[in-house]
Amino acid sequence: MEFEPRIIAFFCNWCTYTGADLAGVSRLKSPANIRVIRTMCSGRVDPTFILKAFELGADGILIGGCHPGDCHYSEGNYKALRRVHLLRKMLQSFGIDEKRLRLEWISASEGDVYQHVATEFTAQIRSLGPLNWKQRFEQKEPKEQLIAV
Amino acid sequence: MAKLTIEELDKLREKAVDKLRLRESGENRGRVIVHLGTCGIAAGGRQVLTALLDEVEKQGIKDITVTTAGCAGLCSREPMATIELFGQTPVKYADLTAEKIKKILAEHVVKGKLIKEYALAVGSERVG
Amino acid sequence: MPFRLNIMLCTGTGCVSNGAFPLLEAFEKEIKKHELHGEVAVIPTGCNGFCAVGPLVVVQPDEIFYQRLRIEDVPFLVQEHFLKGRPVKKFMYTPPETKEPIPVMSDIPFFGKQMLIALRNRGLIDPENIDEYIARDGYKGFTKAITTMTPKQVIDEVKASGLRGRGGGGFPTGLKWEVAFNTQSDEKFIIINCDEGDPGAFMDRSIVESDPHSVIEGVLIGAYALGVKQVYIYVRMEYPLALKRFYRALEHATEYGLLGKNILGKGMDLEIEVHRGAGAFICGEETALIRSIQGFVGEAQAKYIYPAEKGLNGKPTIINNVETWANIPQIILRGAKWFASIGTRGKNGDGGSTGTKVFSLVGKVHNTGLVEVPMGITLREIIYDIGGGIKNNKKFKSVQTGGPSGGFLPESLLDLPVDFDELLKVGSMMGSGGMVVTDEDNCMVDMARYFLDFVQSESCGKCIPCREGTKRMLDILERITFGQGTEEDLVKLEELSKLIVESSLCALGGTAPNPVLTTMKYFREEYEAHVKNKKCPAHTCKPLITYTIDGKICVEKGHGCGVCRKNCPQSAIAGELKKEHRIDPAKCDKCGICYDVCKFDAIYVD
Amino acid sequence: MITLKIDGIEVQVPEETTVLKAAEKVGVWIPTMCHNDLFEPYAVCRLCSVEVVRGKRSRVVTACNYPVSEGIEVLTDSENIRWIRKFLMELILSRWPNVKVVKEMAEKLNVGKPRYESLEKDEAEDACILCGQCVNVCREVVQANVIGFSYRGIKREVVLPLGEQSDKCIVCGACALVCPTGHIKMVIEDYKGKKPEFTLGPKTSIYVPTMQGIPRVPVIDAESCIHFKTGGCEVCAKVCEPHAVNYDMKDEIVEIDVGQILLSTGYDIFDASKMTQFGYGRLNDVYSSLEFEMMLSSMGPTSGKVLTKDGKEPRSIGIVHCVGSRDTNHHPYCSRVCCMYALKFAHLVCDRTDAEIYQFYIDMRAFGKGYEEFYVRILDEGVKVIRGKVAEVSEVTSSGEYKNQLIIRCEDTLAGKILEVPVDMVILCNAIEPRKDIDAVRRLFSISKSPDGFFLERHPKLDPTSTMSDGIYIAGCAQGPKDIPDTVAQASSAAARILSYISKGEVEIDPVRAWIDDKYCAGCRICNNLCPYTAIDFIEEKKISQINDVLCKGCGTCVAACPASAITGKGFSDAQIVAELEGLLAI
Repeated sequence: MEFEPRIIAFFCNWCTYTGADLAGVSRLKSPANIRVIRTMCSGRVDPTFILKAFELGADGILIGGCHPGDCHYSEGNYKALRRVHLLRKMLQSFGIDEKRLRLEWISASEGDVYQHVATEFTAQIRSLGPLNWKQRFEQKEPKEQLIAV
Repeated sequence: MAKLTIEELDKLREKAVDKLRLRESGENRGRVIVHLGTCGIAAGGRQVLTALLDEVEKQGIKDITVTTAGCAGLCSREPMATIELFGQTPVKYADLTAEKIKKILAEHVVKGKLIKEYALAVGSERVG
Repeated sequence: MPFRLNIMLCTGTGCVSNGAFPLLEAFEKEIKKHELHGEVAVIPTGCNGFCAVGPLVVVQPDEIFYQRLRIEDVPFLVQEHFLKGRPVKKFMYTPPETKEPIPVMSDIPFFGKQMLIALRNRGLIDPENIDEYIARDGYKGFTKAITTMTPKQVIDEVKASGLRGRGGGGFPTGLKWEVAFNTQSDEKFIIINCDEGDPGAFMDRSIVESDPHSVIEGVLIGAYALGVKQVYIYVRMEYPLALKRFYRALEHATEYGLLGKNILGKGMDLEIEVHRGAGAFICGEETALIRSIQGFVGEAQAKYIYPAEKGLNGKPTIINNVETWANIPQIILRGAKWFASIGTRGKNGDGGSTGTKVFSLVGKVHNTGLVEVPMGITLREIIYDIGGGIKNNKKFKSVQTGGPSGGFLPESLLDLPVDFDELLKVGSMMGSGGMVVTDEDNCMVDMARYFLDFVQSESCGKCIPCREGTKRMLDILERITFGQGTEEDLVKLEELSKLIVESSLCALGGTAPNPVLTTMKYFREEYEAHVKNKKCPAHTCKPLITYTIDGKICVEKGHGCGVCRKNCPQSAIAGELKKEHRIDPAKCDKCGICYDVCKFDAIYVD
Repeated sequence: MITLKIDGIEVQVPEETTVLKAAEKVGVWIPTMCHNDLFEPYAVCRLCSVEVVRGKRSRVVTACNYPVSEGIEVLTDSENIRWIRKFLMELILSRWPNVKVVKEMAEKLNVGKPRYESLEKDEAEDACILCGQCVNVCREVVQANVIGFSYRGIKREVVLPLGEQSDKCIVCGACALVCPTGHIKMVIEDYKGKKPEFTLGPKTSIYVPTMQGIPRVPVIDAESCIHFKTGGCEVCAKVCEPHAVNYDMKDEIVEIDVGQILLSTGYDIFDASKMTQFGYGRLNDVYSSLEFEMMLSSMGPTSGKVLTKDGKEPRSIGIVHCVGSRDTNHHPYCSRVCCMYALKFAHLVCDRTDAEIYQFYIDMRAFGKGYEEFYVRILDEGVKVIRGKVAEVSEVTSSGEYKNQLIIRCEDTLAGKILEVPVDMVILCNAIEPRKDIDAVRRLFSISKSPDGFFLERHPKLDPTSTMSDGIYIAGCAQGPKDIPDTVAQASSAAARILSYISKGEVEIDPVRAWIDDKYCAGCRICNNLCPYTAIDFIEEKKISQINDVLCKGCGTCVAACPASAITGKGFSDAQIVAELEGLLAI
């Protein structure tokens, strides 16, 4: 059966979550692989959650925040930007492809932008194939893991 | 002239009054009349007059007025002068020179003593 | 070496216009030529008073008076009198009736009856030399006031003297000062009124020209009494010589510490600022003068609150005429009793008019000039004794006192004593002292018209009665002098006068009708002549007179000489030699030349 | 207080009052012609002369400036006074026979034909009677001191300095106002190089902005008010009984602490000059809807009359719909209100003029209650409606003719023909667009905007009045174009919402908060300057950080950043999110 990527999305409650909702209300078609977690602000997304998600089998992570300057808490999205940049550098050392993590600014009125991002990201992850990051851990001895990387 | 105080103003007044004294006629003791008719001037009456005026000023005599008058008529004895002290008969002097007039001033005018040798005549022509 | 002779040469404006300054130079040149400059001094003095015979000289100490001197007389006079000491009869004053020259000035009748207080230094000092003023007890009154008297005592002294304003109103000066003294204010002002707009009046001018320091001393005493720091003098632009001499006097007084800060070391400060009047008669009135000083157009204000309480910038302001100020030093120096003993006294010993008054005697008298006479003197004494009677033995007709606000008094009132209240009683007023004598050749209606024309053009034009009323009266009078007057016009004149007097805003309007009222009262017959039979008895109103030649006299006596025909500018006379000449009334413009040139009195006017 | 008698009536007045004012107090009439309360009495006409008797002395004085004093007896109608007044009136009447003020006063004093003929007679009705009010108002009230009297005696005259127009004159018109005969006229012409353009601004320096304004109170325009120029005038302060005028009030920034904010900042209208084909701003008589609305209003520059720029009544008017709206180049959305106000314009123009009216529309959107009926009524009144978007407004017909009219070229899509309609006036229905400063306001209240630029509501269907931020509400055209009934409905709902919170007294804040566990907090202070709301303070004694509950908005940024994960986000704790992850990735 064809590989169905599992994508976890952290959407900020004020902008992206409402945008996604608008897309739904406006009957815009978008793939169902996106599994949404609502946080009060994109700044709330802790890098450990992302690693946890990859560990639990997620193939892609999408973070959605307000456009810079629109954040309900005025600076949350800037913090998220900083963390994602640092996290991307670490993913390489974990052997995870950088493209599997994506940060997008989607405001409450951009239902169509959400639809576009969702479809594109799902296709991208499907092309990358399953991560199965945890199984890689179990096959190798801890020491070899280190050497392999 | 610096700013005056009241005392200085009064002092200045005395000095100025003296300068103007000559303006008002009256309230002085007598008159010295130098006769400066044409012949009187030719005979040197002018010098006598200037000498007399210098002497009056030098001695600070305040109560005598010096005036000139016309020719007394005796041209040969010019320059002549008449001393008229109030209350006394006028005396005429003749053939005067600067020194003589100074002596007359000192003797006759100040001391009231007539100098006989210079005098020409006593009393005035207008008699009666 | 003191000068044995002082030549007091009058350089008042009157003599200056007759050439006094070139005369002064001629004297100095001549004296230098005879090296007499050590003994003989020429002193330019203020106005001597006897303007009719200017330019004039008084040789002191013998007080020999020379008159009508010309440049060409100077060499002879210097040599004859200054050098040789022989007074020259030719230049002396010879009264018309006796033909005998009078050498000594005080014997001349013109000066005889005068008593000098305001003009005490005229002709005796050089007005631009402060020392000479000080020599003649100058500033002694002021030092007496500032050292021995309190301000209150000074005011009481002025009140006791009975001095009244010499500007014309005659308001008791002491009373005015007392009002200002009692009004509390942080700042008070004194104004010297030298505007003197009356035509023919030049007393204030001569006072400032001959003795500016007497005015300054008077104001110093007033400022001491009232605690004034700032004085303004308001002088007409038409008095350049007076202005020059007053500025010079201010300089010297400031130099001597008599003006500016800490005067005479007594801690009193005083500044005198000169304001030049722009030639408006109205600015002689107190409130208009204040407006002019404040920079506004000179317009009179209602005087329901006197300037003494609220005047310049709303502060108490004492305004007095130049002559009033000139009297103050003598009052303080010689005491109020002495001053009150001169002039007239009321019934119960106060009031009346005390002291002397300066009159500018002008018109048809022999000795025109400036006379200072004690109050109470009669008009006849002024006109005949001092004035020397009417010129070219014409008949006296009237005398006008008080300028355009005064009135014309007939011969019947000649024995009236000159005094504030007496003059008011007969419808005239003292005024600033103008005294114009007219003779039979002056037409009273024309004189009234002239003064009304003056008042109408000088009225500030602010209030209806004065602006409109006087213009209507002027129109009526002009109609009368053109022979179109009607009986009813006379009634209208009286009505208009009553309205103007009662409802005008200021004194100018209030007194403007006086000339008309007095001429109608005392010379009614002239008005009747003009109105009823369209004739002008004094032959001045041209439209009403006609010149005709008496044919018989012209031929018999004059043999038709034709002199009048040749001289007539309008060529209105026709006729040939030995024939009777006739005047064509249409062409004749009544200039009167034929009447004057005809030696045989063949021409008569009616 | 001073007591005095006026015509036998006793009266008590304060110290400084004049006899005239005292007489007014007891109702005694005294004629005046040059008196004006604005400045010091000038006392030139003398008509107010009265007799003042003090003891046995009686004296004629002018009542307008004679100060009262104790115990005087004033006679305002004595025989002498009547004579003086009649005589003065005769003098005035004879010089200015036809001036209205003079004739009226002459009647009051029953003065017939004047006996004294005046050589300076001036028969003009607006002759200058030299009363001086203009000079005094210019000197004492306005304090510009420009005009004054000059010449003396009968030649007295009011003059400008050196006879020319002085630049000291601030054209305040005070002299023209006080002049009793109308001799001074205000001439509007090219003064100081400014052409009097078609100003929509206020006419006087003190004005009531709009009659319907709340509060309906006058306001002073500091640029044109004399007081701010010369320090003088203050006439408005003088005549205002309750002394409400205070010149030193300044604009002040007031800070008010509020719980909730309703943003109803309105809209701007689309600048039609961007669409050059309509010629707005280039051609005469092409008006925007707002300008035409101003022209229709009775307080407007033409006070309600419909006039072209050269003042004539138009014979035909064209109304162009959807200028800037439903236009991909400008605003794709429909401005919703233009159709209805266009019909209103047509109706009003029918009332006020008998001009031909053409409406150029795409769709006539008469959507509201009673709107369609109104549309039918307008059609009955003979308004011609043409379905077609206007292509161009020009002064020349396509055949090159110049008809001194505006030519509207459009395609009548129903008839399928190209039309060229000559009209005298064109009215454009400008689109409604968001205000220019909307982004700044939005960022201030941290709310977002919808695609068409207006404020974004919390939910387009279920909650159009509130916004994402709690306590911030929006109403009216700020949220999107709408007409008055909708705006009122929305505003009332916002107000009701606000009141409900206020009546409850306290506001529930949602439980989402951050909280620091003292045991784990190492005092590294990373979270202190992280918080945008400075809700985290450091406690020096305990060397740990603490969160202020009220300030914390619960965004969770600090929770994620805490290295010791000592901060837990209530409602969004780490455990909860991990549990969600596990749930989501279970299958």
